[in-house]
Amino acid sequence: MSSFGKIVVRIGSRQAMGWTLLITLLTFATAAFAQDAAAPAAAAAAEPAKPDTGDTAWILVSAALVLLMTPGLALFYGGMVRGKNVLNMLMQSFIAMSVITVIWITIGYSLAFAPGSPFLGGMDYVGLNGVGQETFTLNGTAITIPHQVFMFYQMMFAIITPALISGAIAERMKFSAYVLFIALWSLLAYMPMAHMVWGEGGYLFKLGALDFAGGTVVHILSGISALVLAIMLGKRRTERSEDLRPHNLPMTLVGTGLLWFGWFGFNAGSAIAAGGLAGNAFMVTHIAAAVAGLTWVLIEWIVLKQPTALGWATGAVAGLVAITPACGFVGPMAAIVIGAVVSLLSYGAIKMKGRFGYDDTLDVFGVHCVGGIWGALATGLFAQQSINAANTTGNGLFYGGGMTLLSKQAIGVVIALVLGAVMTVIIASILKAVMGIRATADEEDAGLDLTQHGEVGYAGPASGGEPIGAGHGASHGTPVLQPETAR
Amino acid sequence: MSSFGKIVVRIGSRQAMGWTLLITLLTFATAAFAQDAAAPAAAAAAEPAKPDTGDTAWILVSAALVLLMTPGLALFYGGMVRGKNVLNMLMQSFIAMSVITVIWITIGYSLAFAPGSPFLGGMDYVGLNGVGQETFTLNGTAITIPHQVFMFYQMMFAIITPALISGAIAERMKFSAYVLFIALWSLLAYMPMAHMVWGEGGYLFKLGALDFAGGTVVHILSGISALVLAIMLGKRRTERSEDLRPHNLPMTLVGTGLLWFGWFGFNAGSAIAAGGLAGNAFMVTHIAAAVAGLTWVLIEWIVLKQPTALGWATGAVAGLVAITPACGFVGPMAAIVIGAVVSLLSYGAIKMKGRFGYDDTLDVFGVHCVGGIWGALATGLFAQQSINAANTTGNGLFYGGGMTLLSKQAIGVVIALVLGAVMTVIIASILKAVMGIRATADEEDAGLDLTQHGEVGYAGPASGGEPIGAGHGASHGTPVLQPETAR
Amino acid sequence: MSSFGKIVVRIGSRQAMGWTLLITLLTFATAAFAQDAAAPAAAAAAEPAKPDTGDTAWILVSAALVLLMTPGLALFYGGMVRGKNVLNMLMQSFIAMSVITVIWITIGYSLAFAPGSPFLGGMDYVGLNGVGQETFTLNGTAITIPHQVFMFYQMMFAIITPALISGAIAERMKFSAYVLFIALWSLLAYMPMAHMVWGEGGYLFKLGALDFAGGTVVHILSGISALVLAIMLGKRRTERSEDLRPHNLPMTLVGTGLLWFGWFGFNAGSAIAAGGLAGNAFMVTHIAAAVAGLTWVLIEWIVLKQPTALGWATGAVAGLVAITPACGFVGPMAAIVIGAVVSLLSYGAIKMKGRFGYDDTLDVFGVHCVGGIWGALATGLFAQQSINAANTTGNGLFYGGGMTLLSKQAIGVVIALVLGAVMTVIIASILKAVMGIRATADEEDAGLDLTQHGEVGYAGPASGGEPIGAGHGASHGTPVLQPETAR
Amino acid sequence: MVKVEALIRPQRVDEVKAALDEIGISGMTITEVRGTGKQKGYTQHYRGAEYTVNLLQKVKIETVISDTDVEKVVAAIVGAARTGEIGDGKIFLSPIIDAVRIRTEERAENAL
Amino acid sequence: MVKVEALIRPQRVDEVKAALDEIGISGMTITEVRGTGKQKGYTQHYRGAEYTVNLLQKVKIETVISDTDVEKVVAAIVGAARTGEIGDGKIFLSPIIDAVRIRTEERAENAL
Amino acid sequence: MVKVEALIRPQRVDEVKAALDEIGISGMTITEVRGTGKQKGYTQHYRGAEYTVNLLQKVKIETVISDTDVEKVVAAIVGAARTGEIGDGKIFLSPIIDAVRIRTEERAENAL
Ligand SMILES: Nc1ncnc2c1ncn2[C@@H]1O[C@H](COP(=O)(O)OP(=O)(O)O)[C@@H](O)[C@H]1O
Ligand SMILES: Nc1ncnc2c1ncn2[C@@H]1O[C@H](COP(=O)(O)OP(=O)(O)O)[C@@H](O)[C@H]1O
Ligand SMILES: Nc1ncnc2c1ncn2[C@@H]1O[C@H](COP(=O)(O)OP(=O)(O)O)[C@@H](O)[C@H]1O
Repeated sequence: MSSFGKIVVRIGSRQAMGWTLLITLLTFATAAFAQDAAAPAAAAAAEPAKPDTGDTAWILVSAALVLLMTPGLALFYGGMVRGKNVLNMLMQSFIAMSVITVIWITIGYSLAFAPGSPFLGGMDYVGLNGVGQETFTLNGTAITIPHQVFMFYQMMFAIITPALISGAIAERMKFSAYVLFIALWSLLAYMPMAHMVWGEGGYLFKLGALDFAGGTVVHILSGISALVLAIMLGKRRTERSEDLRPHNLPMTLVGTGLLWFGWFGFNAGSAIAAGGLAGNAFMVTHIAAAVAGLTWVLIEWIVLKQPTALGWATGAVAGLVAITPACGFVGPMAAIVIGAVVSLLSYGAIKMKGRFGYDDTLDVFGVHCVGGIWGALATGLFAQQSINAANTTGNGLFYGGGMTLLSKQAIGVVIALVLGAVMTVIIASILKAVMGIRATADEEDAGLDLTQHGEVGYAGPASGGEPIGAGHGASHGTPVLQPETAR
Repeated sequence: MSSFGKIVVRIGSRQAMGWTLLITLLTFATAAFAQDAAAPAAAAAAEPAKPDTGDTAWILVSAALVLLMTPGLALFYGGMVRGKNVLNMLMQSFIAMSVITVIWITIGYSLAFAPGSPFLGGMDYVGLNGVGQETFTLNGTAITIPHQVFMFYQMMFAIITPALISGAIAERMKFSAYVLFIALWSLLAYMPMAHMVWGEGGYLFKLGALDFAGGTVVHILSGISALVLAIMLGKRRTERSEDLRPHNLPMTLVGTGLLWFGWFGFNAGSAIAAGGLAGNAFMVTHIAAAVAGLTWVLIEWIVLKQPTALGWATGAVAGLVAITPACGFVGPMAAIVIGAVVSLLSYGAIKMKGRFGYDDTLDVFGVHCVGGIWGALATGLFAQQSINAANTTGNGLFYGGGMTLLSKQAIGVVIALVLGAVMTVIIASILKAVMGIRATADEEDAGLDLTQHGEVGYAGPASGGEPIGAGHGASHGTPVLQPETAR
Repeated sequence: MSSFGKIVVRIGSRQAMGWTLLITLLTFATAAFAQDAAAPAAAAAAEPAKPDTGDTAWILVSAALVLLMTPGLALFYGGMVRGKNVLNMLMQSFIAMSVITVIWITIGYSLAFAPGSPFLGGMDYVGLNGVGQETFTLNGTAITIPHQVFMFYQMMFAIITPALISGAIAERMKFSAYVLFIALWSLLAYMPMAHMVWGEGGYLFKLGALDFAGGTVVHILSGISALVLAIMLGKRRTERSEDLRPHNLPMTLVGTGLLWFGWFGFNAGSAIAAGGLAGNAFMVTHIAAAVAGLTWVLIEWIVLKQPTALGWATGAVAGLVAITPACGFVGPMAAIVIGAVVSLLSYGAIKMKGRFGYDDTLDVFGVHCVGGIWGALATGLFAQQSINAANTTGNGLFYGGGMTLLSKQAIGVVIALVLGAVMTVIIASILKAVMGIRATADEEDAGLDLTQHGEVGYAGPASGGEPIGAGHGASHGTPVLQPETAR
Repeated sequence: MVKVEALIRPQRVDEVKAALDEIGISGMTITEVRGTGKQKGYTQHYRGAEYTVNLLQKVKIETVISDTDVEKVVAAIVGAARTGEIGDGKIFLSPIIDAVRIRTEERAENAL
Repeated sequence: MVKVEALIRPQRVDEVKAALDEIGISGMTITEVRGTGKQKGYTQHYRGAEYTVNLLQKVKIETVISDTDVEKVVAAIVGAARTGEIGDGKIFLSPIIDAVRIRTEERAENAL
Repeated sequence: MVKVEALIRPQRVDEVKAALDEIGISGMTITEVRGTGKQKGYTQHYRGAEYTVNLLQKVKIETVISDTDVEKVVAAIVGAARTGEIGDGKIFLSPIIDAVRIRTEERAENAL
């Protein structure tokens, strides 16, 4: 763990130069542009193997599906806030599609996947240098799809992960600070974590910790960061006079549907091939989500006497989170248990929020961090090597593998928690000092749509209502003649 | 037909033990869990043929597309009810994703697809025992995708089918009774029907009746059940003082779009391979929907002088329904006829509703049952063996095949009608006696969102409206300073 | 160019027979029906090569994705109009799914893709004659997917293109006139343009002008037609007393998400195979959209001090437009430039609108025509043969190819502009004379939903609001007993 | 002239409208409002957190009538709006000085 | 003081507001309402089923003014809201006993 | 009887409601309205085009009370609704001739 300690410090010191880094990015970009011309030519020379069309088709689709999760998340979150903040909530997701893409193609992909230290990738792929249409090899596995396809499939993960954080800081963060936060967090928290877990020669990969589709990289990392940022930002001004209920739950349910749909690309796409393993991941993803949604609803039926739509949606997402790290390693019956337990845990965690008094607006910690931790550990309980031969660490505890895998899983969890928390404290502290991270009280009261974006989500007569004037062809009264002077 | 008579009785008697069955399910689940460990190992031993990556990619995607149809259906229906029932309407679809999944993986898939009697599958696949990552054979056809992928692709059909029923009983059914109803209906109506049509050694399969993607299994079965349940439940309390118009037609149109999109997976995925047959199914699906939407709009243009958006959407869905059984057997010009005729039939059927006085709220019978019957029979009219060599029954009537195919199609229709009606009467009668199936008058008046789920769909100032306070950077007046005491 | 002049005239003269043509279509359809029976049999005889399952899977999915863009467009546009016109706006997109499909399968596909003159296809594929499940050859390239799949993949392009025009004429066009307009426009503008660019022996194809996924065919053609039609139609009656702001921006953002998602099928699907080229197209599509969205937001941050959600959405779509013709020919760094520049150009173009005084309601010209022109020319600047060997014209200007490619690109742009403008003037003039194209002032004031469709988008108590009566299980007061007399 | 302002249950709007039509009162204006009085609210849970709703949906019907019609109108409204349960609502009467029909500039009772 | 309550067509709000501004009346409150009177509703069809809409959208403008301004204000509203067609709406005048400006606790005319 | 009509900021509704509850006034009706007065609007940009918003969201609270309660009620509202900034709103008092409780047909003060 000492080497891990080192990396944090190294990154920490780099943080002080946040602005420098952004400028450097542009330089990289320019440099890359020059290399760009040469790249494909060189690539053509190498051309190790023709991509498999079926695998490529599946990962193209999976990339599109994961991209769609970001609008899905926007809706899931957007429906839960008040109408005066809906556009800001949506934009916190959508802007990640722009910002993280630029970071990823200039330097991010290289930091995450290129060979380098066990903790961070090197500069080989800066500006997508050497990332061409040919297949390639990652951590000793021959990948059967074009390198570029792999690159942008992974990009979609990098996009949604910081957007997850926005749920915790909803309705009160300055938009400019949010944009800078996710940019820096992506560089300083996401890239190292992704490299450790999935990158060429990554620390956790070599250790043998398993994370099929991002329980640590995506959910624990963003979940803990969300909690820390929510605490640093402070609570919303929720005087009792305002209706704090979700302004549009159908929107949240549509978002849930899109997230579930996209999650098939997220989890089953992580097989990076269209075969039995993708099938297993798809199957257990669906099962865990279904069971978790059902469990949440049953809890509410018992506790509140009424099963809520928001409860079902929350449970379903928690189930999707929990199965994410496990989906390429566990079978369907494990998925049932993982789904059922995550709803119990997340429900409990959300209930605790009241006691601790922090304002994690849309429960990112309770759903993503708690769900991610459970999923990572559950992998250590339920993994079966018969499902995925690439798991050379061993079976989970319940399948006779002992504590070996479980303890490695725990190390992954701890690293994600520490990395996320530390980086968030550092980045948010700097931004707080430099520019402030919180909207003013006035802005918060007036709504972030109006004050951060100069727009409103909904305008005009109550949702379109009943236009005046007589209907066409079916009028009961005198038609309204609009005289010329009315123009 | 005598053996069919028997099966109904057999299932009927089983019905009396509804609750026992649910408990039994849990037992199965536990048992299956134990077997689960062994299954993949055994499977690995067998491993008959590597799955085709292209076919697998397509069915993975198709499964995701069919899953998305359930949220699509939720929106399609949700937009048509009153705002006070929107969440209940959505949840009637979403909860099926949870409930049916649990049933399917424990026992449902086995009852539907495992070898057994011609009317119901056996116990071979209980708890997904023996359903692994390898390819398999179904009714003599070598399937080129992993068995698990086939299993969950079919699961998506099992999910949406009972959800279709919810449209007929909208705005008045007790949520708890609804959940139990679809669970039991899935076991007692859907599983036998699916087995007869698609399962290993199914009665209608062996008979040579054709149903490519579920005209009988999905649409006739759910449509007739919807009608029966709507009649048993009684009419809504629609006093003249309430605005009964659809509360949000844009929501209905989005739902239509998602249904259409997902239906490509439903119909073209049913080829279980990515080739010419899938292409044919995709093509005729689109054509029938397009023509049916156009036809409905033209009918309205003639009858009402105005083509409505809801009319187009209704026609499109009716077209999708009608082409479902036919899509793997008929060509594009037949699709035009099928689409045009279904709108005439469904429009007529919906018009008749007024005369009979039942309250099929969102016209599930008129669209799905009528459309499904037409589609099943149309297969008997337009099928061409040149399109699908797997059709060994013969060409349709209009392509020189005589009455052979058509009469087999009629048998399928009758079986679906009888099975759906009988099972619905049995299940609904029991639930009515045991717990009641209808919300109280008070609950209905107050809205099912509030009374079944304790939530409202939309909250806060009229849809977010205009927040008070001065805009940022563009204020014309004095900014509102919110004094500390306001916190 | 003289031969081009000829074709316009030829089509122009045919225009006078618009109605005749529609009737002729029906005749074709009937004829085709007869041929239909024979077609597959003949096809089976030929059967040149088995389709590649991976490529087929990808194009099946791509077709579904492109189809979904039309609902996406409907939402993108629908959110921007006033609530009283929302259904009309949505229907202008959805009806294209019906109308263009009928045109395409009867005669359109043949006019666009069958061998014929360099300017218009012949009658070989009328009624889908000879378009079967087997693979085929297009312009010398062996296509590895079934001909039918290629046919309906292209159909989806034909559907969305005329729907794009609806944004410019929003809130004031007669629905009947709109339907006839897009039908005729599709035949007289889209089919020849598609043939010239992509069809067998098309003029621009042979010239060596490049348009990977439809910069000229889709965006310039529809964009210029939109401008012309908006001018011919006149401005909306936008008295200052009405709230003209977008009635539902979340709807517009969801639409943007669906468009982006679907655009992967549009652009990467245009590789007609699942390989490195599709990957390149997918990658640059995403990058251009991301960068353009970011650029637009940065422009607003500088100019207005506030980045708007609508601005981001507009930029993203502009980026998608601009990369469309280029995506199969340029690399990632070119995509950054293309994305950044298009937002500058479109932002400027929209700003100019005020000066010229035409009412292009939702800025179709500024986004699609301007973006399309830039994209077509940018292909001439940034194309690299190393990315796509099928580009035999040469590298772009910035990669040492000189003016060769650029000048051919310019010819493509000019042809699209002239063809679109001329055809729109002709069709709109005839419709204006025959039936009128504009809703009456009364209809416009009352809203097109009510007057064109006899419906309203939203009905009932303010968006569902708070139902009266006591909640279930959690009442604070006396429950409301609804006496029997209330029925 | 008198303005009759009735606060009633949303479900009773059409009944009240019909009752007024019957006695020859066809001009009226309707507003969606929320109210509280003897009838109290209820509690909802969102992800377990409790939200109390105190204001219930009501509809305000306003009609300006001549003094002589007052009792007739009150009786009609009461007859149509009453369920006998708490929350049935109230009727308030207030004086109107003058009325103007915008279309014709008729005044007072002629404008109704 | 008098409260002027005008029920007008939604499209005329800005014209009326401008006309009032011109004569120095800037304080007012606006509510979305539905109304019925001489102008009747229309029929719609959803899947062929008929729905009748009787209540048309109107806007209520309320402004409290001093007694001396009444005729001026009425004339301004009539001038701006009138189209001459049925459905133009009504103006009602009612007495106001007192007014309070919450911010300053000024009373009566000073509060307007 | 007197009708107290207060136009206040939306954020102050609960405070005002609580203040009224405290002095024993529990019946009231609330309407979402838009208003203009000393407080002006703001400008928004959509794709660069400018839209001016002049009408700001306010809430109207109406409560009919007996004459003796008037000053108490006014003081309670002022106390709870005031921020001291422009836009705090107004209170108008108007006469009520009679009141009817629909449920019981009680009249006048008994109906409140
Ligand atoms: N003093 C009042 N002033 C204004 N509105 C009132 C008053 N009292 C009641 N209301 C309105 O009447 C509605 C019904 O009153 P409530 O006391 O609940 O029932 P009931 O009239 O049957 O006793 C309330 O929701 C509110 O809108
Ligand atoms: N007696 C009345 N009391 C209250 N509101 C009324 C009354 N009569 C008419 N209104 C309002 O005025 C609107 C227009 O009235 P209407 O009779 O249709 O037109 P006109 O005033 O031109 O004759 C109605 O929709 C309603 O809101
Ligand atoms: N003369 C008036 N008649 C009716 N409503 C008024 C009048 N003047 C103000 N209002 C209402 O009171 C609100 C606040 O008034 P404003 O003048 O902006 O603030 P303040 O009362 O603090 O001076 C306005 O938005 C409007 O709704």
